[in-house]
Amino acid sequence: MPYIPHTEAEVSEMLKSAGADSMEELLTCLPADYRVEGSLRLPAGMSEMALKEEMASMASMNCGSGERSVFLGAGAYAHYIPSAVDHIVSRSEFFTAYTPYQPELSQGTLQAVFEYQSFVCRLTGMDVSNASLYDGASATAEAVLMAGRITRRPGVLLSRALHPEYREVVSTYLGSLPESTGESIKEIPYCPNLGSTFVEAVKTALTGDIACVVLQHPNFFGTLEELEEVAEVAHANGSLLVVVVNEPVSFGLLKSPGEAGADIVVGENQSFGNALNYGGPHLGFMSAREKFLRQMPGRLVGETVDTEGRRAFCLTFATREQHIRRERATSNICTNHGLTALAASVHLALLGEAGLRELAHLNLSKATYLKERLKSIEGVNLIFSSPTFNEFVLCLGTDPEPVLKVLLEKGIVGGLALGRFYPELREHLLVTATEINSRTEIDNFADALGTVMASVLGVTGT
Amino acid sequence: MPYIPHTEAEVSEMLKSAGADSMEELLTCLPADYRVEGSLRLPAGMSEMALKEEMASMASMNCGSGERSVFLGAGAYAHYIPSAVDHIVSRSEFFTAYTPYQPELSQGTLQAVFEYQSFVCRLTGMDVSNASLYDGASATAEAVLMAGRITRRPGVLLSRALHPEYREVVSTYLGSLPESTGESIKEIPYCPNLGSTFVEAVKTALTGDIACVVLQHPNFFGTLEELEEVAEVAHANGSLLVVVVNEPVSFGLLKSPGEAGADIVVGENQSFGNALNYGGPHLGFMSAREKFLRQMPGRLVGETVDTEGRRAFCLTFATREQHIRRERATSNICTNHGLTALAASVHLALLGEAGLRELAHLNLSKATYLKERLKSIEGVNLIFSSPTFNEFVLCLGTDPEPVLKVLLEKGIVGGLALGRFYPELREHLLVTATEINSRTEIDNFADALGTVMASVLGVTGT
Amino acid sequence: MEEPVLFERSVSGRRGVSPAEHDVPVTDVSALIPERFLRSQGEEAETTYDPMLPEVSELEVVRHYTRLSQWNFGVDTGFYPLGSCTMKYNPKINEDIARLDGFTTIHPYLDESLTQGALKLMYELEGYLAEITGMEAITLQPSAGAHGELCGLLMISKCLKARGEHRTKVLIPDTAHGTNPASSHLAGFKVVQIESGADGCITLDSIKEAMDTDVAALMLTNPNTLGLFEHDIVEIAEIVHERGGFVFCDGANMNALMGLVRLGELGVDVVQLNLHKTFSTPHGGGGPGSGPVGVGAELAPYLPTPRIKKESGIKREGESYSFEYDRPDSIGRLKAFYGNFAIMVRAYGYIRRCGPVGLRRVSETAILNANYIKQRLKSTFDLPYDDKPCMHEAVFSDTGLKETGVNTMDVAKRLIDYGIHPPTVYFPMVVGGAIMVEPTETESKAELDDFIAAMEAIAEEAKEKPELLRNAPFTTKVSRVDETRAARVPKLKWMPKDHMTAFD
Amino acid sequence: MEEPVLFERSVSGRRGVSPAEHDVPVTDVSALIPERFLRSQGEEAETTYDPMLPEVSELEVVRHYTRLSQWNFGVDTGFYPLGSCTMKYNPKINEDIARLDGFTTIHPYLDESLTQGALKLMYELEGYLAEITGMEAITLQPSAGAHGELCGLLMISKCLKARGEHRTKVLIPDTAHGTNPASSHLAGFKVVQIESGADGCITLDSIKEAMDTDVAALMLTNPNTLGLFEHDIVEIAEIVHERGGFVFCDGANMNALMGLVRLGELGVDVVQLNLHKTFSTPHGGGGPGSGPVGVGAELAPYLPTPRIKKESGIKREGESYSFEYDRPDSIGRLKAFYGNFAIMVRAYGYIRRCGPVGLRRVSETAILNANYIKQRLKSTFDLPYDDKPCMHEAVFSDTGLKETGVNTMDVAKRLIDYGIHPPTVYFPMVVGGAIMVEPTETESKAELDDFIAAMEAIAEEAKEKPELLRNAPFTTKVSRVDETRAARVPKLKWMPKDHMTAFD
Ligand SMILES: Cc1ncc(COP(=O)(O)O)c(C=O)c1O
Ligand SMILES: Cc1ncc(COP(=O)(O)O)c(C=O)c1O
Repeated sequence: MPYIPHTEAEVSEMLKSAGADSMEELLTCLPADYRVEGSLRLPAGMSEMALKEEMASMASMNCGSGERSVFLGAGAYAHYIPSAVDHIVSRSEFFTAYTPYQPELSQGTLQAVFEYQSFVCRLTGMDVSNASLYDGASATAEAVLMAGRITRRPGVLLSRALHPEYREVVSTYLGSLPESTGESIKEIPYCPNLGSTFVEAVKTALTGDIACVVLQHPNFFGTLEELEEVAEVAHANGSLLVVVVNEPVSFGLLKSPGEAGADIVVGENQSFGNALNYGGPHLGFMSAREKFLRQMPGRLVGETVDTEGRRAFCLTFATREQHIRRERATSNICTNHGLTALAASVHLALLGEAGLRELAHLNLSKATYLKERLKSIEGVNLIFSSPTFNEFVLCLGTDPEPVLKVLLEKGIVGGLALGRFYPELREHLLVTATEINSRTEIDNFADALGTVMASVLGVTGT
Repeated sequence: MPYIPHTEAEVSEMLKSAGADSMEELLTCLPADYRVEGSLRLPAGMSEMALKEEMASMASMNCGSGERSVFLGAGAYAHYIPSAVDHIVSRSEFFTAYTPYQPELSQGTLQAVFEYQSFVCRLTGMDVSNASLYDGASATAEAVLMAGRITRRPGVLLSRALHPEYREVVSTYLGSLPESTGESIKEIPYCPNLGSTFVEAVKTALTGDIACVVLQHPNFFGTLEELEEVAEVAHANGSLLVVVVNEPVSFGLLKSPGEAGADIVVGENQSFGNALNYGGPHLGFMSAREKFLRQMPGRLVGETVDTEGRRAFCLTFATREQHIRRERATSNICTNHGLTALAASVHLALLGEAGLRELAHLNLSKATYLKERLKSIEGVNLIFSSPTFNEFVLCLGTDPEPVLKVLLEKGIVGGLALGRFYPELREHLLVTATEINSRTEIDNFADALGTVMASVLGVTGT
Repeated sequence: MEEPVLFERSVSGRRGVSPAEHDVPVTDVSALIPERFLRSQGEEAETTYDPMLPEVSELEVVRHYTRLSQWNFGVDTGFYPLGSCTMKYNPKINEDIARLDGFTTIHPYLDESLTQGALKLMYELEGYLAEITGMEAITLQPSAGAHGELCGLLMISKCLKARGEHRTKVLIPDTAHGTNPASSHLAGFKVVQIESGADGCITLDSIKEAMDTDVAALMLTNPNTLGLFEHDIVEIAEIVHERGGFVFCDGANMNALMGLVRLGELGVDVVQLNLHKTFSTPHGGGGPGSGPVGVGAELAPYLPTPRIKKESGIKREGESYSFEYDRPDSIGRLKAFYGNFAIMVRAYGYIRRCGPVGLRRVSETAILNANYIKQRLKSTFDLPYDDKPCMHEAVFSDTGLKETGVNTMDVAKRLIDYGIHPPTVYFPMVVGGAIMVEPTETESKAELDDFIAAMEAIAEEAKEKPELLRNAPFTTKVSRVDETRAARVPKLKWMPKDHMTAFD
Repeated sequence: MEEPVLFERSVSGRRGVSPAEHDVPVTDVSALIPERFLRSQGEEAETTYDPMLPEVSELEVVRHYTRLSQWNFGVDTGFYPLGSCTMKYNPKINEDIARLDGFTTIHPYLDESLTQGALKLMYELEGYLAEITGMEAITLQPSAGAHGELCGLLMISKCLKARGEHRTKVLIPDTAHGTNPASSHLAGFKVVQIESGADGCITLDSIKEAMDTDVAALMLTNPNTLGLFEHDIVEIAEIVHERGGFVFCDGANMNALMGLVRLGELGVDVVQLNLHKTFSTPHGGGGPGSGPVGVGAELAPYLPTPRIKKESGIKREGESYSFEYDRPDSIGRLKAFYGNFAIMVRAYGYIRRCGPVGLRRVSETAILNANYIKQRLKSTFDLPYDDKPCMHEAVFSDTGLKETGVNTMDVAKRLIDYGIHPPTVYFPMVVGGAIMVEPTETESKAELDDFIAAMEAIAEEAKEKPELLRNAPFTTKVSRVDETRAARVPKLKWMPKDHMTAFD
């Protein structure tokens, strides 16, 4: 039996020590009438070799990014992961319990988390960061709840340019709250010319019951937001600015949200060291201004000393957490995303300051080149004029689905059709380029789209 | 610059400490007239990401065994490697210098080698094993040299059923010896009916100047050898029996060479834990009777104690080795195959006694099923009648090359055409099956061969 | 070896790995992005963030984390009987299959035709978990156990709304894990604590008493955190159902039940599973996990979107799998995309490898190992609940050690010196100085015997050299750490010495 | 943590991993194979071999080797300035590329049409190495440096035979690595030792004197094992050539020369390279390595078979690669199949990643690091040869420590307590109590400074607390081991207690 060490002789001996004549005797507390009859209806067990073959064949039913040119982003980004990342993260000493309960045996994890917190603070321009949350969407929901606890106000303004699935998650989290804060989520439109959140609309919506304004930056359309302007009006209203970042490579170029006036910065650090993995596990992060520390959800590691005065690390401010505070905790989160945070740390450490800047610049260059190539195609238009980072929106003037299908036949995944999330953008594509998209791939994409569009226009033309 | 940590500022500072004004000043001992002008003519360096792509594309120009059904063995065997093997061998603590000079910092490597030596002794039925040699072929050459040192006789009898490339290596090693032992290599024919070495011919050739008889078991044709009979006649003549095993999975079923009377057992342990890797690195092993210890080449680890009496391990009997004994050493080997030996140990540890027996049985069953299926094909004949383990020889009655070509088009690598090594077997194939060949693969092979043979016979028939 | 915080190794201008080549024209950033958006560069930036990220070489990064790893204790290092955590062996093969390119590189928004393998895997995994738990339907979306709890509670809430009922309370036993009340609160419920009975289980009477029309659900853990099977669960469930409530089972302890009983058949309406415990995936220093939720028929319409659908396609040969988004009654989404897929791959592999016979053997052996320890140690350590065999874990207390002056914490710290990770301590709170031992099925008798011997030796030491225990551990990189100071003088990130504020 | 020999963990009947399923009929072994061939089964076998292999669980195997690994010191653990070993950082990416399925699963006897990628890689690697060394042709076949030495010497021998000459001696400097004389002997030559000159290099005069018509070759190492470049190499080679001999350069120290000088241009006729040193592949506790050999035009016909050939195919588009077996003058084969391919993949990746500029920088930095240490430590430790800058390594001696009573071994052992792997000691033998420090280019200044500080501290300790050095190390799993006893009471394999003979 895989993974079970006992021989039959040992089982008998142990049963005897356990005071039982048979295994069944140990199971008497299970209700006799409800015991599973026979075996579970599951496929029979298999050898490791058979399993590996089975899984390889299942994996081959998917198309990895190696096989096609993929221009998808929208909250999950394919970046090159340096080899050292997985080698380090695979060291089994890092495979521990979900909580480093015993700091003496967990200094490695604890110091790594402390460093991760430091990285996040540096990137976001914030004072404190927690050890991780599940993902960018739930981190956004936690930030909204946190803002509510801080301001004791029920209302939330969500930018419509915030990732649509993040908006969904926020409303799921708020949906059942007895104060029915759920009902006071208000969506702020984006400016159809700029592609960024409509600042005037924020101003109008900022009433006395608004806990926070939530902006994504770069937003779901890849567009940069006017964080400073929004921070100012929010603060003037006693509301907080929550900034969501789900393409953190942008931190290498962009002014940090902290410098721009954000109060809480949350988002997704998957871009650092973590593969797409069909959507998870990714890496939610949260950082905030110092004064909000005690309202922060999730775990925190702090530096301290041991009995002999040596530097040591441990969990701290645990009184915010569920295992101490139970229903009065700042969140129910317990297991977080420790290993993916470790991967992010290693990637960031390998990049260093200059590396991150270069990587961000490279992403900008790739996306800019792609943008230039695509926008010169007849029938293809950029609709938003604000600056973008590594993704942007195209209007094709036609339903993108058949276009995507033709591209797919040529091995190109040409972006995300936005109609799925924005009925008003049903002729639009969100297109992303990162360092993994080679110039050749980009050129092929542009050529292929040119051909498709020509035939579409031809058809429409006649 | 990859892998070089210094910044420019550090380089200047260090140059200053090193008493030089420029890098060039440190290079003055190089002959000025012979300095490389400009750069080496090599492709420009590349990022890790670009390298990975480049290598993946190169690897994809090969056909891995996942993509075809491969029925090749002949000294290199595709076995399933349990996942834990590579996880353990990848632990970078095992990536050390070529010699564990400092036992205090190398107890892990040293104990692992000690255990490996123990495994080899158990499998081969011998008293002592060294830490590893390069591969089965060079191990065979070392065994022949060792037998010469022990017996002080110049002659060697090599079975013609010994792997042809092993025979080549033995003669390369012996070729330049001043005593011209090279000229006294004598080849013993195999019995064309049995497929095993012709024992009568051994008897005849056993003259007073013969140091050793070398048999492979199972031999190159997959056939079992009459070790006991040969041991008896060899010993009666004061010669040693060297047994070569290059499919060590057979140890799970077969009587150990030691029990059968061998004096030195060498060969290849690649089957345990090591991939085919296009032929290397594999894993040469050598074990022998206790009394030959001091003539053994290669490194040995022994158990001892530290200053406080605790169990410890260290290199021992180093006075046989080149770094102490220089030209009087038992061999020139220094760097051996430590990591591949570690992989073999881990695989053997995972298998355990019963696992190895089962694996051997499974290989026998697979090859037997294949044999049954193939031999029932019209025109295909087994020519050797002695028992085989996991490979065997087929006679097709025609040049196998075109047959193999047709099979290849169907994704089947149908074995090794023996004409390459044995002109007398130019219509013959060596066919191997291990646990990685599924019944379906075997059936497909048999069906395909049946079809090809039918058309061959059809053509020949008309 | 001391290993500084990585920033302290930084040398300005040093490079670790460089990003890929710039094979497209190098853009002029300031021409594309107005300055107000840009991170300041050069000197100014350096003084503010000195540096933003540490600048170290690849070798230094590798050494840094290699050393950090050496200060950690994982399951591969030694026995890890951390109660309620199911620290079993994480098969290496699972790491390999989870790293197959066809799984790691797929983008969640790829056309479904390009991800049939992933969808099939998820669909089948749902089926397996449904079979194991006896539930009607499973969602794989939640990211961890607590996330699953929230998911289940939101479904109950939504279902009650649909029924037109306004129930505000959730009953939770005093032995429950902290996430249970925290999740209940997050889902908008008030928590009512239920006291365990004398034998460590919930009593029928306490439920009868507490169960009124305000109660939305009873949330229990089975086996509970004392390692005991809630023997009255069937009757309890009947009462809760009769009075219009739901039974939520925290399934974190499923390692004891696979192939033995199905929760759904015992009357459970919702259960969350911790794939990262029972189904054996590593969760380093805090995850990632995966917390699927199983529900009975009444709650199924409320499952989060999307769902996975299987169709016997007409165009495509055989089956085809797709996401179903149109679920009008759903509570919505709990995370972006579709769940922690890489964890599901491991759990799927584990289930396929073990098969039904293996899974049952897993649970039986987990129970055997716990009972073995329980019986062998109960003459040395106090065992507050001992009426029946335990399930996957046994909870001891430190009351027997009172007169020696040492407590559970001291015993735990001393165990470290014996090369063993301490059990969970001081939880559940109903046991004074609890020592909660969950050996799991992957530990050999020899390993258990070593643990028992260590515990016995420590009990001796407690009498003879109590200061040894109070000062333990002695074999670790640091001795006991000053947790009070960490909270009093918070240093939550690294700062260069001259930038330190009182806060840093 | 103590970790017994694996046999001592064995429990009869336990299973680690099981082999694959028997999907074909289970054969009756005894019907297929007569009993005389079969290993005895059951009881009898158990008493002889009790058991043949240890029977442990997968988790136990993993823990066992994880613990063993913790008693080892690798480059990822810390500074490893083991002279003559070039213990540089092994890039992780090389491990990944060497594990690509398309490389690991290919059988050496596959039709060449199925291995074009592998053949191309080998062909190109030969070209790169030829360019780096300035040699005419390269073989990748030898398995390690010593194997390469043998290969080169056999070629010389064969070439001489072809010339009709009978030369029996090889000249080898006293600083040479032990493999040089051992390989010469194996190739049938007698060894004549050449003494180094006062500056640590071979003198022209000594060669003039020794070089007679009996000498087949001069075998030198350049840079030599004192870390010095043989400055007279060009003139020396001229003399050797004039008198009909060959110049063999042991290229194990190529890390100092890449992109700076080409050995071929200096007059070297044969050189072996250690891919596992210069080209950065891990070689745990003894390999595997790879020892390509480069030769000039005269020796090229004697290269081992097979060779790799590139053709601009007619049928196939572009180039095609194949093996060439028909080489009538070849010395033959040195190993089965084609060399240690997986090591070549790593070396190839390393060369491609670094490129020409990078490789030159590698050598420059290796030299800089060695000179930095040399200059900074020479006031503390005796430096016997100090006329010129050193190359990749610097050799100190312990003569300055004489009066303290401690020796090189004590210094080495004490370094361990500072978290540093000791340098190579007592080699080369021309230096009394040699301490041979090769830092390599991948070490940062900070790491070098730590080493220097440790060496200085130890020199202080030698004066003040010599017993500290004599009893060091204190931080390792074991203290100094009794090597004498290991040879006196040989235990070379594990045996059950009651089976032990005096020998075990
Ligand atoms: C009994 C019990 N319930 C719930 C949880 C919460 O699960 P998670 O940590 O995955 O959120 C845990 C453990 O963490 C647990 O032990
Ligand atoms: C100078 C020198 N020559 C030759 C060798 C032999 O190489 P290998 O150990 O690869 O056989 C070594 C090291 O081992 C060496 O340092």
